[in-house]
Amino acid sequence: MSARPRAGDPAITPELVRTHGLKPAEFDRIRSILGRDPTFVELGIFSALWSEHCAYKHSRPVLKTFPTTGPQVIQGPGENAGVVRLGDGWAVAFKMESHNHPSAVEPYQGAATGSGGILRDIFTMGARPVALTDSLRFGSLEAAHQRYLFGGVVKGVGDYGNCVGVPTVAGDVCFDDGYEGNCLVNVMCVGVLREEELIRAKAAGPGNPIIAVGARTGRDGIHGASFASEELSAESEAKRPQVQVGDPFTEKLLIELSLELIQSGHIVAIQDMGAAGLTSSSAEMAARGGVGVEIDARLVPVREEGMTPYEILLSESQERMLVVAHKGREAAVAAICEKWELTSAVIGRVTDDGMYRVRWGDEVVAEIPGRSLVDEAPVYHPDAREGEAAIARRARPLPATPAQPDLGAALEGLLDLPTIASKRWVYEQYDTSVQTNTVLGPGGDAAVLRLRETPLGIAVTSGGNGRYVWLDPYEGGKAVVAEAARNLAVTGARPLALTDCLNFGNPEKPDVFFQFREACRGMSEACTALGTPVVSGNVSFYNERPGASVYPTPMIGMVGVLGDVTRRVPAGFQAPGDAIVVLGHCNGALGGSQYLSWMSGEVYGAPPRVDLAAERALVDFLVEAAGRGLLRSAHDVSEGGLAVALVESALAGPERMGLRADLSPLSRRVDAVQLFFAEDQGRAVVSCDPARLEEVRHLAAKRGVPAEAVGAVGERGGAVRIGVNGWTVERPVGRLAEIYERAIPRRMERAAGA
Amino acid sequence: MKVAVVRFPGSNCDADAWHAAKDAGHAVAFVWHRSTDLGGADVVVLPGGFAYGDYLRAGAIARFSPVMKAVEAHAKAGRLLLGICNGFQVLCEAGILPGALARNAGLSFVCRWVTLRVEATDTAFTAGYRKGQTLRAPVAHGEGRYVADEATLDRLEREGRVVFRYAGDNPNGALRDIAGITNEGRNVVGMMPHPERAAEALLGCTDGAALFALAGT
Amino acid sequence: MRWRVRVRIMPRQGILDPQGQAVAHALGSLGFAGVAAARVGRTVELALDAPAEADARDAAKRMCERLLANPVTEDFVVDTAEALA
Amino acid sequence: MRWRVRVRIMPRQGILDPQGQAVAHALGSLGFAGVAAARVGRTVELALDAPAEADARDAAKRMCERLLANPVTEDFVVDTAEALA
Ligand SMILES: Nc1ncnc2c1ncn2[C@@H]1O[C@H](COP(=O)(O)OP(=O)(O)O)[C@@H](O)[C@H]1O
Ligand SMILES: [Mg+2]
Repeated sequence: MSARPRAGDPAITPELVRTHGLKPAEFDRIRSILGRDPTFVELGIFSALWSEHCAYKHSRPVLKTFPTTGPQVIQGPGENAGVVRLGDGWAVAFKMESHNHPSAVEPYQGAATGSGGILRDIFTMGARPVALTDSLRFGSLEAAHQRYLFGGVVKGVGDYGNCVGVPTVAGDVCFDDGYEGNCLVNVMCVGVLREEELIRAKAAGPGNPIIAVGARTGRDGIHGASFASEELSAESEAKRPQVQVGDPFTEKLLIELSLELIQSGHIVAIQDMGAAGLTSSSAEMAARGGVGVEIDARLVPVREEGMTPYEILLSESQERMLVVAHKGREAAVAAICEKWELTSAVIGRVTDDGMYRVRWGDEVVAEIPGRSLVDEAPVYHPDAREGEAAIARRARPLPATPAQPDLGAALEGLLDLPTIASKRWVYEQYDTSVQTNTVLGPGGDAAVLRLRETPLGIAVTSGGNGRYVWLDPYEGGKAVVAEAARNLAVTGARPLALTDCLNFGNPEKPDVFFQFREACRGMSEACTALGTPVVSGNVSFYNERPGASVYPTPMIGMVGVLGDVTRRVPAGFQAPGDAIVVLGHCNGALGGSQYLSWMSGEVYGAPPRVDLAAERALVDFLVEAAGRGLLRSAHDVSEGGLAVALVESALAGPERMGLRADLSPLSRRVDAVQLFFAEDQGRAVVSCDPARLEEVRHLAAKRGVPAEAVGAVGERGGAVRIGVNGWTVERPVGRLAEIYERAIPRRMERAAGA
Repeated sequence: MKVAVVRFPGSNCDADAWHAAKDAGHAVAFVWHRSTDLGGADVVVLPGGFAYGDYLRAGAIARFSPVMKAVEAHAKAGRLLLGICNGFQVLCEAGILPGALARNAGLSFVCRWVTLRVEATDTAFTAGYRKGQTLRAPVAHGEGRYVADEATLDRLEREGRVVFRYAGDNPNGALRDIAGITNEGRNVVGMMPHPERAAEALLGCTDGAALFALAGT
Repeated sequence: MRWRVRVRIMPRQGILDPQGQAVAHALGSLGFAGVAAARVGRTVELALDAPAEADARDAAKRMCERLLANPVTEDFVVDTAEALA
Repeated sequence: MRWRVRVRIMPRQGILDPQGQAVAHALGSLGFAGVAAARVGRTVELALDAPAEADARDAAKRMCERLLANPVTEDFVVDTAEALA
């Protein structure tokens, strides 16, 4: 029996194929797989599973080049999340995901459902979510619409995570014209599990029941996966009703339900119905297990009357899970669902014929060889060519630095940039301490959570500098990985592995694909050098509007481990009189820096080069120094350069302390502006008890890390005094705090408008 | 003592309260909201979270959970009852404590450390503190602005039933800086801040631990 | 018979309505002149089975008293009741 | 002339309304029979200065489009406009 069109189905015309985002050649391939024309339902299924979002058609060959293995890796890419060993039988599952397009259209729900989706990816592995992070990119806050997007996204991330009781502990936010028109919303979730409780989303056992659990299916988000696989346009604005609404309360119940189901031993596999809903979850589970499935769409609990099988299969209603149970355990599964007050229904079975079959009662509405949906998706090798403009941008010489620089005005100007300024306005809307594991919350470089009943700490960070990648994809790719590792290491954590979210423009444009390929090459090299394989990730293409693509932005979420969480190192100065030490080389890199764009209003030049061996040495030094209890504080040097890092160290402490520092000894080769604001990689500002300064120096020398004592922490509420080559900037710490803390709230107090 | 931590669908600080009570040396058990029996607990804790998603109003739906009859009886019998954050909201909605918790004046969810002044030490939960002592604890809520009519507020003050006040930074616009109150019998305390998150040195502060020690019993 | 009953629940006079204030302020800064004040409340729309309109209204009133409105902070009115198909 | 204009903003048909679902469910378990469905929306009550009722209504409509309602997830109606003292 083969699938037949249903009465009322539209005819399969070239136009219908086109609106399903399928190319003519792809349609031919579908016909040859089926040996006939697809039905409307089948067309919808192929459209979803062969979309960029599900099939990685343009990115797969490049992603294969990432290092993905290591002794710490339990599960690499290919599952709902990557899993890495922590020690003592404990492991972490983590993954990051983008929700850019939905957030650009509806910031609150777009961001909220992004959080919901990534949480489900984690607890379906059998891990309890313990932390969320969010990395966000918007255009300038001077525009009312950007304030609307930023405000809505932050509220969406917050409301969802707060309600489910998972702390949002880290993240980053940049505001740059390079993201006007297409904001980026990337959310990472981290979960904890016992190694033996890991469960993979692999259907098995012909005859085993397939059960839909959680929210009922409505008409929301039909074709969201293909929506995420095209450029935003007036047409896609008109597709707005596709945006889904999240229900974090149901999600919270789903977390508890899923973990209980996994522990009960009644189930074989579990997966969330995310992008492309029931279709992709069932097809992917079947493909992983090498089995067939048969689903009766009429048995799926629905929210609205009159839904067609097409709609039911492609709906992206949130907070739904698909479970494969052991035969005969249906009632036991139903009882657990009932305890958590969630709907469940047996909707199909695992089969042994390898077919992906959908029924509507007695009718067969789709019948497709299962493997073809997942494994035979088209793969493209697009042209890659760097754009002339990009080459010129990078080669453009930087202006000579002024002979009489006003370093104080520049410092205040940089602290007032929303990209650099305090993100307190953001993270105070997030519950950062629920679950009582947060040892270091937001405000430093990475968050640290304790792992209860063990001595271990888990460090998490996320972010990525899209400017550097825009200017030089290869160096920029290295830099995002290096910065993530550094952000972990300053807390004392050993970096373990990473997840990524690769946000790029239209891959069919050669210059965009060049950015993608080169950024991935840089990332891969950095991963290898730093020993941090890629264990999960996500690609988001088509981040553009007609005429412009966003900055190519590979976002990194990285996880590290502290053997002894009590040794964690905070970012802020702790005690007056402590010695301040600058680690790393000062080469004076101002290309693509915040200083340069603050001064000139433009982004150009060659970004800082990353010396991976030096990064590795710095990471090793920081981890060892923390483990030996040598450091009172540590903060890496990133956007804004050394002067900003020093001020941030002063502001991040329990009480704001002044400081005295002279940067002149750091380098004779670079000038005052460069010493203050260059964004050379591989650097950190640390403080220590003066009595241990020699030990710090000694260890740094052993590791080959340049270490220069530049001054001392000052009094509480005192002055920040930074000198260089005879110039001195001096400001009360309270004044700098005011600028740094008020930069974002001051702008957000102006009206936002859709 | 025997402590029962009630779990509503949507509670999310239940485990945190459990640990804080456990660390204080008590025998702690969870009670599911459908239960009508508190298992002979001496102390009942309604923990933080978003019971029933806080849909409609925080605590509005949860107060009708089956377990709440037993909780009311427990309170009426003069036994100890603590509502933290969402638990405080449930207690007000249920009329076990007067007043209501309205949307924060700043309209946003707010999570940060605040300073509290202990105003009443004649409850079992605050007997371990000195009157006027200041404590630090995090708040994490979107609807924490304590409101009541003037007569009720005056009465609370007169009877010494304001247990905690925000000192300096009032994060939600609560009237008269009220962060926590008690009932007439002083056996029920409701508070918006989270003492269970401030009960361990590793987490930065131990000021909240004394609340779970129940020195006054 | 099925009725659509609409109840309106507004912040009580004298209770601070920060949402209303924020709306009034935002409207002003978006350039809408003449907004003297704004208040934000809730509307609950119920599909109710009841023999007659009076019963439907009465039921809605009891629902407000019991659950939908908090008397400490809110006032309610049963706004409309209309027969549904 | 000052007007009181009331706008009602409700979740769009077909869009998930978890709050409405929770309310309907809660009313049912409180023993209110006959609640077939509930939806929860917002009411914004504006005190507006405008020359005539039509202007007041028109202004309210533009405010909804601009700020008060979210066109992606909500529908609005300008419900009543009445002259204030
Ligand atoms: N979106 C966000 N969510 C949560 N925390 C954030 C967010 N943005 C920034 N933060 C926190 O603010 C602090 C400073 O951020 P940032 O300046 O980006 O740090 P870094 O340069 O070290 O990555 C970090 O602790 C970060 O976790
Ligand atoms: Mg950093």
